[in-house]
Amino acid sequence: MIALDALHAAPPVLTLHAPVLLVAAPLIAACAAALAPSGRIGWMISVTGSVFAAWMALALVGETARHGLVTYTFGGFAPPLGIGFHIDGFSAMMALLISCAGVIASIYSGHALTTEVRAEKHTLVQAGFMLCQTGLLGLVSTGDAFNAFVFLEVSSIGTYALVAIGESRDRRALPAAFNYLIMGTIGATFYLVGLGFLYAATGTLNMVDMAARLATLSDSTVVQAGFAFVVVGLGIKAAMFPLHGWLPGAYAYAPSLVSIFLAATATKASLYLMARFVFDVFPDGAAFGQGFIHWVLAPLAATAAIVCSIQAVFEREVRRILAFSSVAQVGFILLGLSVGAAAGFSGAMLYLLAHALLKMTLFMAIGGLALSLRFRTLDDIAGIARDAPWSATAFAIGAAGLAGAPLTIGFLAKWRLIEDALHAGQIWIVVVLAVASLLTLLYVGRMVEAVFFRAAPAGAQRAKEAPVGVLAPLFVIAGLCIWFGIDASLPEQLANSASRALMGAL
Amino acid sequence: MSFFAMHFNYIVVVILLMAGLFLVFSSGNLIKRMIGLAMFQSSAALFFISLGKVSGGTAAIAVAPGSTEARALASQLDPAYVAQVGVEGVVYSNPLPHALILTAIVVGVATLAVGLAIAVRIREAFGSVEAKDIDVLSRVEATQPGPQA
Amino acid sequence: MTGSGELLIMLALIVPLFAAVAIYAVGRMPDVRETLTIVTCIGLSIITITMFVRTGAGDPPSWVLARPMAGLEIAFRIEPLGALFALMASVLWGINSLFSIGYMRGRREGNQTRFYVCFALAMFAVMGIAMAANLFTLFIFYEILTFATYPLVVHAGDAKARKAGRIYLATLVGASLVLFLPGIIGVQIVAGSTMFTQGGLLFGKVDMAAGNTLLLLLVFGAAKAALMPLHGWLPRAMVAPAPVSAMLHAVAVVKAGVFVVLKTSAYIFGPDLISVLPAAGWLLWVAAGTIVIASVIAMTKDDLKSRLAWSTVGQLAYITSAALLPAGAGLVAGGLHMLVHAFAKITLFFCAGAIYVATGASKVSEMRAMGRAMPIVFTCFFIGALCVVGLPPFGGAWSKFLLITAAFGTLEWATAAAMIVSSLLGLLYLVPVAVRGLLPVQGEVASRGFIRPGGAPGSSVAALMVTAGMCLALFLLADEIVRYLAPIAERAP
Amino acid sequence: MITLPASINASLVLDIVLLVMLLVVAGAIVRTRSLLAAIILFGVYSMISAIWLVVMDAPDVAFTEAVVGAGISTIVLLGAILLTRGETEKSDWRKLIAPALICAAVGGVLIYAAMGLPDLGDASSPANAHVGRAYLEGTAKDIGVPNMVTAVLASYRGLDTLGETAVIFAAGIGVALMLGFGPRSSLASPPSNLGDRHVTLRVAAKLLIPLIALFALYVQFHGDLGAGGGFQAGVIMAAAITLHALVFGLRETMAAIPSRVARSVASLGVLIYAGVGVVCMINGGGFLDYDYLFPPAVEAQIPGWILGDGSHAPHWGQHAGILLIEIGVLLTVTATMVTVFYGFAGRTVDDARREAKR
Repeated sequence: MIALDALHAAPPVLTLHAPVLLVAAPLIAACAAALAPSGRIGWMISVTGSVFAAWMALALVGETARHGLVTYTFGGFAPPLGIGFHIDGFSAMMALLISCAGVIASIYSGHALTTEVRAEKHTLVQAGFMLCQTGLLGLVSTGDAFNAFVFLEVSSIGTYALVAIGESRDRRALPAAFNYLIMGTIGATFYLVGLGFLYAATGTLNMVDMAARLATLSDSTVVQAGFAFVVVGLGIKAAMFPLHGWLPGAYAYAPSLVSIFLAATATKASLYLMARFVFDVFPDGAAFGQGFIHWVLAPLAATAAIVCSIQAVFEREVRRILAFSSVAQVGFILLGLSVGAAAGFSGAMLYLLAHALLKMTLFMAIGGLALSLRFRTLDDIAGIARDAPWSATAFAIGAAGLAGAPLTIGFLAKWRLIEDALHAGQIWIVVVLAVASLLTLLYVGRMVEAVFFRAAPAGAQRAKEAPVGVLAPLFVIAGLCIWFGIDASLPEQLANSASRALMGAL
Repeated sequence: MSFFAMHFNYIVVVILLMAGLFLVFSSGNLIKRMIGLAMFQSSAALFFISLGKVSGGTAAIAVAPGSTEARALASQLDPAYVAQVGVEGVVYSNPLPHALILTAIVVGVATLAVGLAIAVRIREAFGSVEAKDIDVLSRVEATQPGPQA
Repeated sequence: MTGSGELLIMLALIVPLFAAVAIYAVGRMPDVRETLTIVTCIGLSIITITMFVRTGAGDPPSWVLARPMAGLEIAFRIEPLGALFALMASVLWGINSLFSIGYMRGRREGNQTRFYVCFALAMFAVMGIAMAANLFTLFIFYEILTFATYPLVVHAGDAKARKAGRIYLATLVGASLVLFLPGIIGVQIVAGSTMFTQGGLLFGKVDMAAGNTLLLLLVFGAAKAALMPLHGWLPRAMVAPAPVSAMLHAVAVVKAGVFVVLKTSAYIFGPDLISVLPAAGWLLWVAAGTIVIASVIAMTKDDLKSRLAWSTVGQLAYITSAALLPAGAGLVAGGLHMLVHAFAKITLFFCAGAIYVATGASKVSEMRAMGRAMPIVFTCFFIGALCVVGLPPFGGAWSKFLLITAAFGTLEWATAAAMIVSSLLGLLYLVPVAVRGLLPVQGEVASRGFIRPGGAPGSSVAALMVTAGMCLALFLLADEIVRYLAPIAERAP
Repeated sequence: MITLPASINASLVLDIVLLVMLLVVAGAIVRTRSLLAAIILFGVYSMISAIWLVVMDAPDVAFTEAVVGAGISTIVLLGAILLTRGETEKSDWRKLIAPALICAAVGGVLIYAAMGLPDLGDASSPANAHVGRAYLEGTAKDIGVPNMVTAVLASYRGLDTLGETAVIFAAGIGVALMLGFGPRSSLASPPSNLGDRHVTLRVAAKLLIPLIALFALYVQFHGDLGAGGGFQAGVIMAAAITLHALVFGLRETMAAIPSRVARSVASLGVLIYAGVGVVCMINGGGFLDYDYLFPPAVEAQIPGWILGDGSHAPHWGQHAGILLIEIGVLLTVTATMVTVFYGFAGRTVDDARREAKR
């Protein structure tokens, strides 16, 4: 058992600047990767940048556990004049999640890219990937609402093209990326317009300052419009039902490096920002905020959890099943958040971490299989466990976790989620969670049954086991899914500290 | 009437925003969608700039206090107003929205470039930039039984 | 002695787990694989016997394996019921393995390594269930049991087996996700833990509404107990090979279900709380209905395994009723019936399997006059049938007697009546199978001959003889066991 | 309420007239089915916006809107439609109902909410009174450059601009990934460019290109004094290179500035920007705290005449920092625009087919 507040990951000098190094390291790595003479070197740079960022995130986790809040001022101008990073337990948890996902995905990409993308593009893909990471890390660190918009776009613009290069495998990646770009931009612009309203009402862009000023304001239409537009904008980015139309395509057809990373992080970073606004920036008990949570957020999340699970049950394409599942699981997290005011957010936070780990495992296992076999539907991967037992095992671990099987992190996360809902007295949420879990079991069961218990169709292409370079990161993640299912003290501490951060005002 | 005039900017901004959004949703042509998106984004810029306007203000480029220029600017305004809202005797518009919108415009053009690049690739891969054609071809692809060799 | 207690629990978990890995590793050498299975069974039996004895001597082992999250422990503590369950399961696993070897080789089944691996994993899960110190731990192993036995149900791999497997998973996991898990978490919230506590964890901590809800969630959630309407999976699971039906669907899986109900009643609610909760009364009606309906359906079934499965549904409801009788009156009887029925029902399934291997017959109507060719098998079937029905001199007599007495004693007339009626029906649908096999009507000849040279495999016949003998032995041992189990019905100190 | 002087009404009238023009143009864009017309109209839309922005006292933004909206956007859009049909398909009016209703509903809500906004030009509105005013009052003291927009952009909120540069860089990468690697038959075939046939054009271009580049540099270095800055300068610089390609052929230009070099320069620009931040950090300040750009020992050596009369605190670091990061922006923007141009230019349908076959 590791106590987070005893964690001193980096020397004091680095720790002092950890907030900015967290973001600057991947940014510099992105530039360096673009300059790299070969894909191999680009890959090494990308791994180095991700590892450094993860190191800094770890340092920040320790700092936030000790001090609760780490602030960093840019340009020597204290907020609200300048831009400040505002890192509490929630940010630190997200930063750790994103950077670790970055490390795993970038290590994985060493092998995966060679078969998915033409060699001459490798350095640029790595650069784009690092920019995406930069954006997400900046997004969760910053305390400035407009700066968050900028980082959101840094990550998005990089991502659009990365999704589109999946065209080499499936040309449907292109319309999917285009759709993603349109919806993503509408989302970002909605956020910007909402921010305009909030700026008009408060005169500031700094979230802490904004929260303080909003608390003294009466409930005006301007503030409400700002709230609505910020939430809808981020809702699109977070694939909140019914604004999720872009996600299945984007996840399903992107190169596996991208879908792994996106599945673990992208929507969650937007969720982070939304939670910040809904629970921190807006004053506690603001009538429209509470009403929103009870009458909009929770019902929509419940619908997502049920409807998208059903869509996943009836979907035939493997990656699209996982993508629909992601939308449904976002619903789970949002349901957890919706009871947070009464019961704490640790269930939602733990679920967020768990889902990131599990979805990463699943997408990575699928990606590893895709290296040697071109497949789409469940029929195409029938009986694949015989050819690629290790990938299939990792896939089964991820699937079991998603279904909430005990001894995986998925189980404990679901447990905590239901516990929170019961604590809040929201029985209907428990029912929704249970039913959605059942549906999850159905589509997970279909996948596992295909992989393990169905015979491969005669004359089908044979898959080959994924190379060690893919299996190693895959089993690190799969191992974590199980390890955290037995001893969840680390994610639990992260989730608790994130929950505390979100409970206390900024 | 005065209230209407003083909020005219916002009304126009909203109409332009919605015109852009309508274009994005209603048009089947990907290029036209991108134009709509660009309009949508640039309207958001108009909104911020309207917020930052100060009556009788000048661009936020410092004029030396007491200079001829400064006096010329101040002479057009009510001295009491200048004394209240002016900085060193000159009324400036708010520079913050301008700085923000510079960034937003750049983000907009970046999106446009990437979006159009994808649209060009779509045209090359599907032979069309009409959403209708692409949908049909994608659906055909989805119903193909086996994996594409 | 704490140290050795922990070691004992550790071994009880590691031995089957290790066996699973080892069996997988030596899968290509059937002889080594099966020797390994038998050795493991013997080893595990020794461990569980030791545990049984130590628990009886008032020195129950306990061990905390891990604390996954605040307030949650994967912990083990042995109490009499668990010790009995573990002992029963491990001994029967050994006997069943003996049977399986003959059966699987005789039928030339495929995927035998997966079969033995999953069996070992199932035993790992059963050990965990038997030893769990709290509902959280119990739930974990309960789920593992479901997943470990799923491949055994779909063993045949055809569409029918896969469909049965889907229903199996959907019902068991579904009920545990939708009912059992929320129930457990509810207990955690109400009581701050899910620890099995003498006299009832929830006693004095819940109001009526919460108590009723939790009881319903937990009892229906343990769908392995096959209480109607969540019984449908059990008859369908009979597509599995006979050893699976014998071991899992007469012993391990279904008994895990009623074991959960017994433990929940005894240690989570406690006799006093059960006495006042209206939901216990409602559940008694459901159980009584299950007993009668299942027996009636069993009568209509021509397929022997299916008939046995419906009989099992009914017998499981006996134990559920026992658990829910007021004031803990039926707990000990329920525990005893769990044991006796396990031996009796496994005997019956072994016989069904042996007949199937030897002749390919699976329908009751095909088995007339077969007793001539297979006298031992049909005699053992007769013994097993009488034991299930509850006639002396077999173990079933005592358990049924105690059950019906308890029902009368607590004035639960419906339950008592259902039990009596069902026993009479059992006399009609089980006993004749053996009787008509052994003593055919004049001139009747067996419809089939042996399809396997030499009839039923020797090891299979040996196995069923052992279990039939145990049915007899339990008649004599019943008193000892009742005394051993007595502490579970004690009230809070 | 402050009584507004008469001159305000004049600017308000101008404001309203321009906005009405915008509405008309927007309506035309929505209605037209010709893509070319839509693109040209969009350029007009941007130009009117730019004029309106000048009326709203935002010359920096106006400048940017002009070079972006009327410049790059139009060029990129034209490049994108070059090889497609010029008309959009006629859409079924029934399919327009749902989007129209959604937009009308959202718009209605927005207008309703906007009625609660402060009056246009209200100096005491929160937007203008809080942080905005602090910049006006603080720039001279903190930064020491006259153009307060540049001060906010490059120093107060320098991190935003770093992000903005990263966005441009990302766009460059995106376009290069999409379009940068295909075969180019137009490069292989003998050059047939405008310049071959028109001597006048060639001479004029040779004359114009250095002038445009010079203007770009002026815009670049004038940024902290007046409207202008790295972004606008970068676009203008890229325009010079584009002109070169149009007149002398893409092959010539790509020989002078290979696409790889362009991409490298783009990344170099971001590196310079981030590097400035890191240097400030190493010297003991925060990231991008230009006051720490020079170690004190160095700063003491800088002679006073470099930056004029010294009526304010010297702010060497601020000046040098803004200068350096603007150079970073210039490099990234120029190189990215060139990359984008390379991507869109010179692709033919044949190339696309060949690429699809690979």
